[in-house]
Amino acid sequence: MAAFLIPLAVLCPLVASIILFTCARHLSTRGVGVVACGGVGLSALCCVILAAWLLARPVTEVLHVDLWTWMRAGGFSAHIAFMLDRISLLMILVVTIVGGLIHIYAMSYMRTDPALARFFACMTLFVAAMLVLVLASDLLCLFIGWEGVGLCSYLLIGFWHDNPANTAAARKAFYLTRIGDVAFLCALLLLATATGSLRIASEVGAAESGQVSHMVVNAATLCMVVAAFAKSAQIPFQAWLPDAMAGPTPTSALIHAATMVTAGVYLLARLHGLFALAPAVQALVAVMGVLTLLMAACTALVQSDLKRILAWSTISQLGYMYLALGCGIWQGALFHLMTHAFFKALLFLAAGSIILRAGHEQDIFRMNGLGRAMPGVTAAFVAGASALAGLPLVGAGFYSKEMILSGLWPARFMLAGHDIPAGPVLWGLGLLGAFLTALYIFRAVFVVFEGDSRTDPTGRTPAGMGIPLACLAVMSVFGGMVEMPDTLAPIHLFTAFLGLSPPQAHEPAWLVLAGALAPLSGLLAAWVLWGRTPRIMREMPGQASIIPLAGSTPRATDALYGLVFVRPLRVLLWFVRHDVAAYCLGRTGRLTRLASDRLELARRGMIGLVAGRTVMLTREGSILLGRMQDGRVRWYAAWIAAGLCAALATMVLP
Amino acid sequence: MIMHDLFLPTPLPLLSCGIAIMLGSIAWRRSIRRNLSIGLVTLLLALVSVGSHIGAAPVDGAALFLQDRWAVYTAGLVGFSALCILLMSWRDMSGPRADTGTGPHIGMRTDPRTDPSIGAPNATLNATPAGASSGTLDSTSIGDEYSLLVLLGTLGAFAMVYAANFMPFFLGLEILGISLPGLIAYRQGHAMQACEAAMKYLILSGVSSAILLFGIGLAYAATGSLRFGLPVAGNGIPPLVAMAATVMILAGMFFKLSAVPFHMWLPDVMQGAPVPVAAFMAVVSKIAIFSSLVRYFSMGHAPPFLDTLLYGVIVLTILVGNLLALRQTSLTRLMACSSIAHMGYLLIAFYSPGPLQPGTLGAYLAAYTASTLGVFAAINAFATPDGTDGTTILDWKGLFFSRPFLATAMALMLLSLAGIPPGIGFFAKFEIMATGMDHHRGLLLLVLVAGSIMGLYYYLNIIRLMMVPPSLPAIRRGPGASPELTALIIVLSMIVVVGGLFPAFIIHPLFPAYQPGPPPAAVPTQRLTPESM
Amino acid sequence: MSPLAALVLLPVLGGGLAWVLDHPRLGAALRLRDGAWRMSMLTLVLETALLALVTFRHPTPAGPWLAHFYRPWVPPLGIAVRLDMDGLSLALIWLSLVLSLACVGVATRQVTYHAGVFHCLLLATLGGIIGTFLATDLFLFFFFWELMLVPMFVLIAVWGHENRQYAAMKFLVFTQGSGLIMLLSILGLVIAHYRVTGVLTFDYFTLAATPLPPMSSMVLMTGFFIAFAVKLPAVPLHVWLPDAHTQAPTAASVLLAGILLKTGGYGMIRFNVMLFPDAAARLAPIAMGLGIAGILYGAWLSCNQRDLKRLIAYSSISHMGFVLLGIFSGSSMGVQGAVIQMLAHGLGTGALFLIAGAIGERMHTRDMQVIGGLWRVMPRLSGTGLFFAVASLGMPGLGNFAGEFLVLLAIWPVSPLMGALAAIGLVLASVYSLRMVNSIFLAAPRPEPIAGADFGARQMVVFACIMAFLVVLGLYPQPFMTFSTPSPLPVAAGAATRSNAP
Amino acid sequence: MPPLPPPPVASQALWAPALSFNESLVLAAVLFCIGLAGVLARRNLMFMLMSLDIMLNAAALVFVAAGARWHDAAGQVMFLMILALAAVETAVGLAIILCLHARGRPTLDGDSNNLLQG
Amino acid sequence: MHAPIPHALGLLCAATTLVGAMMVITRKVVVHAVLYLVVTLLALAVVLALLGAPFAAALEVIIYAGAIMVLFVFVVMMLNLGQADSARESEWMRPRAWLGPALLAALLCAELLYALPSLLAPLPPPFAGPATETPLPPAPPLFRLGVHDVGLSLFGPYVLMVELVSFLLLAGLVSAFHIGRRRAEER
Repeated sequence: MAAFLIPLAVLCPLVASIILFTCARHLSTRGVGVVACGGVGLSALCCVILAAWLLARPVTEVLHVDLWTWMRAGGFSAHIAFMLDRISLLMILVVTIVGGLIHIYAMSYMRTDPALARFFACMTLFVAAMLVLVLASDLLCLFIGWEGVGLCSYLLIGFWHDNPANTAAARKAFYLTRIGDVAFLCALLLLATATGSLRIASEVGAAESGQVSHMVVNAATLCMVVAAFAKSAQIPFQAWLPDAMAGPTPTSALIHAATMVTAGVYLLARLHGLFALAPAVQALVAVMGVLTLLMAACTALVQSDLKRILAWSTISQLGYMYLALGCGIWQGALFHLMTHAFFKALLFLAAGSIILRAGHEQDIFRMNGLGRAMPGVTAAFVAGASALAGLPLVGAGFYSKEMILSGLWPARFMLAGHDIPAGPVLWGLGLLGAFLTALYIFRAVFVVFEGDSRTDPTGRTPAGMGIPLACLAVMSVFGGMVEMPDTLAPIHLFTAFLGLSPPQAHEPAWLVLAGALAPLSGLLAAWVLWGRTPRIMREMPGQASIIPLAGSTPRATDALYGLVFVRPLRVLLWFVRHDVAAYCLGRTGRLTRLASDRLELARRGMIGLVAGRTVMLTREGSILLGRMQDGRVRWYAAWIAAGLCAALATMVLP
Repeated sequence: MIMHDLFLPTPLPLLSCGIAIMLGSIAWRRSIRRNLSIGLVTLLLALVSVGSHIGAAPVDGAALFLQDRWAVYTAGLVGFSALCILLMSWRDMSGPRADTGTGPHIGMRTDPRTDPSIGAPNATLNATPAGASSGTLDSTSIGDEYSLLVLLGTLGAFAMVYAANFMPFFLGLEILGISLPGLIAYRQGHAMQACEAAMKYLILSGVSSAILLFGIGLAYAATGSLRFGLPVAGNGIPPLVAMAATVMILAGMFFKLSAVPFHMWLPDVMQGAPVPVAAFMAVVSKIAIFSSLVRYFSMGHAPPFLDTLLYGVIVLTILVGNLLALRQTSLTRLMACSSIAHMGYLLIAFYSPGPLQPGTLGAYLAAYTASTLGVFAAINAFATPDGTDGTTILDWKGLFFSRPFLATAMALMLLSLAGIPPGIGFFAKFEIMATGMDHHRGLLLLVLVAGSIMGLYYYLNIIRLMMVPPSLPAIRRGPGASPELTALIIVLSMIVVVGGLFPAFIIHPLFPAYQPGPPPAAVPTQRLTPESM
Repeated sequence: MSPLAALVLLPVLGGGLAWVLDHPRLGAALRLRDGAWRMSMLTLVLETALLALVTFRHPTPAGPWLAHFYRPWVPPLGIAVRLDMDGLSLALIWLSLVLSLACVGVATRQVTYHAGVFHCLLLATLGGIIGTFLATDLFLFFFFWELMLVPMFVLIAVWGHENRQYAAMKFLVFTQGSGLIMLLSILGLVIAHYRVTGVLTFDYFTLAATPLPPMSSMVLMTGFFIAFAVKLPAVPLHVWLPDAHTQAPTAASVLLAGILLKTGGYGMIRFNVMLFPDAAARLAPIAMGLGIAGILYGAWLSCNQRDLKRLIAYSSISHMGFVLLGIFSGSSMGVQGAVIQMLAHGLGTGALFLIAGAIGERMHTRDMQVIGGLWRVMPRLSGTGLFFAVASLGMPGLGNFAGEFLVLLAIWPVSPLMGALAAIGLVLASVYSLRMVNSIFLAAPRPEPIAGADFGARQMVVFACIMAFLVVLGLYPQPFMTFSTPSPLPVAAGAATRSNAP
Repeated sequence: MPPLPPPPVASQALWAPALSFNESLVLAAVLFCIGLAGVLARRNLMFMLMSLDIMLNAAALVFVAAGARWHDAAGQVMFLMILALAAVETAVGLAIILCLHARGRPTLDGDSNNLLQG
Repeated sequence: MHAPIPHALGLLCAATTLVGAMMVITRKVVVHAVLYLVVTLLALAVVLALLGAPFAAALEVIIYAGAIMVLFVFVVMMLNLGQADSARESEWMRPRAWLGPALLAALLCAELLYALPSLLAPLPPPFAGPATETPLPPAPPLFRLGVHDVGLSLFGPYVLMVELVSFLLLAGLVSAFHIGRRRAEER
């Protein structure tokens, strides 16, 4: 039964997508919504049943479903195969449930859009691709989902394609992630060449048993890290995600917050066994993660576009996850992934409601005082913000972040034989990140909801949007309580779910305290800066002055890309805008023609011609004679004679 | 008296009789149609009898004439070509033109604007005595020597083909060469051009004849014999004399073959000549001289001292011929240049003696003959009485839509010349390459490839032009060609296609090397020794 | 008559009939509209049925060769009409037929200008191509190789777009010229064989056994290689392709891109790698370098085009670079990948050309900046276009990816650097594909109203079939891989069949 | 072709020549070259024809000398043929010259006013 | 070896021939050239006679120097040439115009002389080919061939050639007739 449910879970949204693509004209707006939500909902149902089935089994139980052999050539074989273990179970639950809620939300949100069917087709296709990604037991099969989500994200970012900026953003996203895809492909090739298969289990097994050389493991993991970074918009690929906010808000919620960008995290968590064998790569992941975390948080602090703030916060939170992965705390990363999915989806959806009611206004400085007009949404947003900020006890983010931070403290890097106790440093930076997170998100909260009302929000938030908001708000508040630090309460449902033993509490209790205080101080600072005197801060020209580097980051990155990649490519494109080979051919053709002309001239008697022209110039009035000098019969006869001479010469000469 | 030791291939007396009868007929009463008919019948008889002879072949081989397989084959081609050419000119020579009033025209352009000599055609017509039929033809007065000259030229060609002695070879060559100025001058409407072409031909062929004669003289001086073949210096004569003789004879032959650098005359003369006469020059005289060339070197076994010369001439001929053809705007000129190039290809085969060679030469000559004749027949059919002359390439624009049959036939011929299936030219070129490959003539074959690519360009350029859709929506279907021309074109097309699809069928009866069975074992393996690899 | 000979002759005969049927008087007498088109469809359906018969005939022959045909042609030269079919030929013939059906079904009914001749030439080209895929006598192969070009030349020259004459000339001169070089090689091989054994023959199987010194086998193989590289095309020799593809009428573009290029790949597998394995191995680095250059350069130029058909044409060069890479990777996996890539590229690019043709027919331009966004007006056309663009950029799960991945996998052990470079081609592929998508499908629509309807049911069925093929090829290529592996060259078996054949 | 006659009786056949065989060949060669130079250098068609005649005469001289050298009458037969050829060529050439002269090329210039050129 | 006086005569005639030929190709006036050509031909006839071919010499005088030259003169008369023509001829005959032809002719002459047996007969041949292994006789004997010999040969084995020559003459006749008549008609 379960073996049947897994493909079904994938198939439901896929079929929905195909229906929506092909029968767009024959479906009403309502019909479209029903099909889309039905597809995802069915899939969610399957997942829930699967969860129930799997949770009843021992934790080590893994369900394998081999559908068919994809290709087999030489010593290599790949399969279309799925597997369900606890990690993928977690992922499919998050994807389908959060995805389902977002679909329900989007039904209301996108109600009036003429291309609704295409929108939902892409959304459901995305869910399908994401499910393939998380369920695949073969890396090549995973790659289908990996590229599929990229494609869907491209389609959705550029959904409103009348604006060239949107399509440009879409392409930017695709290109940057495509670079990562190529890295992923290289990793696949490396592994496939080394082992002849791309089964995740066998890969990890082979690597652990030492069949795969160290070199290959390092290279492959490095490639995968590049791929994951591109997918998750980590440094140096961070540029695409903020631009990707050009898509409809549900898209942002679903793809660029909750699920797709976490694919990289999932991949690394899934292959944690492999990564454990490449400590250098892990260290790199951690360092890049923490850098991204701080950079993105700083950048978020100076943004004025609500969705961009959320986008940068996503990058920042993903930085947390990579930091955790880099230090081997993959369960922490997954936990944060889950809570992040909840609260980031909530934040985006709430932001979508706000934007919708504010008349598609996205600048936070132009929508003050919305709190009174839309209390429900405000509440949801605040719930999400506190979860994101990790306010102790009331935010899901607190628990997951706490799990990561407490895991960081003892972390050590084994680099080139040296044991580097990097944990405390990373911990400190992570804590700084937590402070910044609270600062920027509550900045947004205060600016948007406090103060005098500037805009007049119209209408009401419909129930179709409210219900998902409510559900997600609940999950954001309580979703984190499945796992708590021992200091608070010995609840370890999440680790148990993953089948791991609960972490041993080595760390001192003040770590937890520090982790709780950092966001609170951030909240306080935000209140001091923006809550009290919103006007002053708003008028301050360029918040960039606070953190100059951070303020210029996005622009600097874009400029850097421009300088390093785009400009040279453009120049190169300009240079070879014509087919060089064709050009050469053209030259050759002209030369041939020229030769032909010359021969013709020779035939007419070039010597005679030249001589004639000279004569014509030196002697007056004899144009006629000049023309007569055009050697004819004699010239031909001369050729004959010359030919005879040459022929005799070939004989006479040896 | 000495008939018993005469050896004479039948076509020669047949043609002579035909000429005599024709002279008689002219003396009795002038009629172009009758003359043409006599000519056709004579040529048909000659064609049928190419393989037979009068008298017994002398055993010692010291005859004036000789009739081996090669001679019979090329004589057949010559006869066939002459027949076709006479047929081609039937309409122009004998058609009733009372309605057009332009007189006989062979590939003529009667555009009064461009031609000063057309000033008083009617006066000319009226001045001539009334002819046979309706009294308006001047064809009786102008055209009656035409068939006579064609027959004379053919006689010369036959004499060359069968010659086993320098004397008949030289006489045949000259008969052919002297008939041609007369034939060239048949181009009405372009009298100056025709005259000029005749003058050029006469002077240049005179020079080449002198060179040839001097060469023959040297050969005779070296050997004391006029036997047609490579001279071997006799007693007391340094071998250099024989070599010089060979070179000079070769130069004379190359002139007639229009191999570079002796090629200059051909484009001018062919452009100035009427279309059928141009065909005559391109086909009959070239086949005859090529046949003699092969005979002279006893199937192409050229002595080594000629290697440089032959290499140079072949390379130059192919390249220059094709390069010249690239720029031509006149179709006859283009055909002249392309025929130069084809001679170059043929020379490759000539230069590669061996088991493959006879088949190759036969195939290529047949392909060249059929395709070239086809092209010229199409040009002739294209020329209509109302003034369009097919000799400018641009005239052919859009022909596919106005006269599809003619255009298809023309395209077929051109494709065959370019060496593209299904024409016979494809197989012929293939054979040339096979032969050359057998001899490791790598350089020559590369030149051949280069030349073929250029050739492709200009042949296909014509096809391309024919396919340019006409600018006018109303498609004017031109008057159909006359029946004999249509039949001729159909026959030639059939030969081209059938020969291309079943080459063995065409060549098999002519060459023993082409008999079915496993030939490789039977083939002399002189070239299979390891050191030749 | 043997089915193989019928396979070759049927299109030619059908084309002739189509020509005849197009005659206005005859059409009127039979009360038949679109007589030529109907005849072509009928011919193709018959041909498909015949091919199905050959494919599923029972019992399956014992060897890898599915069918034979032998008839002497020019016995003194050892030339015979010899046709043999193995899985590779069969797969490519299937591809040809599917594409021809698609393009006759979708694109040629609109041809009104001398429709009979048009269909005749189209079918003649098809006949030549099928002959090329089947011939195992080298002379016959060359015969078909040359034969298929002329009708294509005429198709381009008469029914093409504005610069058709130039393009047609270039196409023919290039392909024909390289063909002559191949002819030299063929003759060289034949004569080398003759020198050794004293047997003059053009038979593929017999010649395969010719012992050759390394140098001469290298030279001979290079001759073959040049001809195939022009047709494929490999990079410095690709110059004819963009023009020809751009200027050709839709149906001819489809045939060109879909099948004609495949004759190059087929030839490389059949005549380069299998006839001269050692020399091919020695040439491999150069060939693979050319393949990489083709992938990158083609993609690169493709990124630069404004002309829709030109963009697709350059993308073909890029895709065929993978084929070249796979063929010379030296492993069966690479060859399998190349075959899959050929099939997928044939279907995908063929479909793209059909779409480009449909767009050109509706918009009367190929300039992507003029076309503007079409999705709003023609969602079905645009959706289809999107699908094939995505296929072209190598989306996993579609045919191209399967081929490219196999090729990359085959090339990786040889040289990871090359593999990585080729993989970079995928990034460029995404650039040009998405540029196309964002210029004409997902873009701001043109201000002025667009004439012309969206795809109708007939078109959609055709495209759905192609899509289904691509998906199947992408997700389940295994049967094709097993099936279309070129038959190995059992010298003894070849000799045996030869002795049996007459 | 007849077989060579039997070796003649020395007293009757051997005849002290006024010019040796080699000298006559040299004479012919020089004459030939002079004729050729005339064809190449002169533009008047009349002079071309005359130069052509000189060349033909040179060739004829070779035949006669060779015939004397090998005691073969065929040389003189060939001489006759060449004579006929020269007559015919001259006749046709003069006819063409008259034709050209009558039609707008009164200068008989081989070089100018060419209608036929590339 | 040579009898000195006939040899001197022969050399003289040869020199006359060459000088005459030179004069032919360098004259400005056509009639002068024709006359020089007659001189050349007469001298050549003497050479022929000295070579032991009296029949050929007679024909040379009768047909060539006689008939053909008359034809030339006749045409010259018809052409009605004048002072202007000779002026034009001298215009055309500048040294520059002679340079190329003279070079070519000299080159050809040199090559021919190199190839022909040397004037100094006893010198060894330049290449010792297989045919020249026997030592060369110092001066090859020449044979006198009279009318009788020629007649026997002409109407014996070469009678067919006489027929062919008749066709050659016929062809020339018809051609000349045709060309000439066209001129007459279209004038």
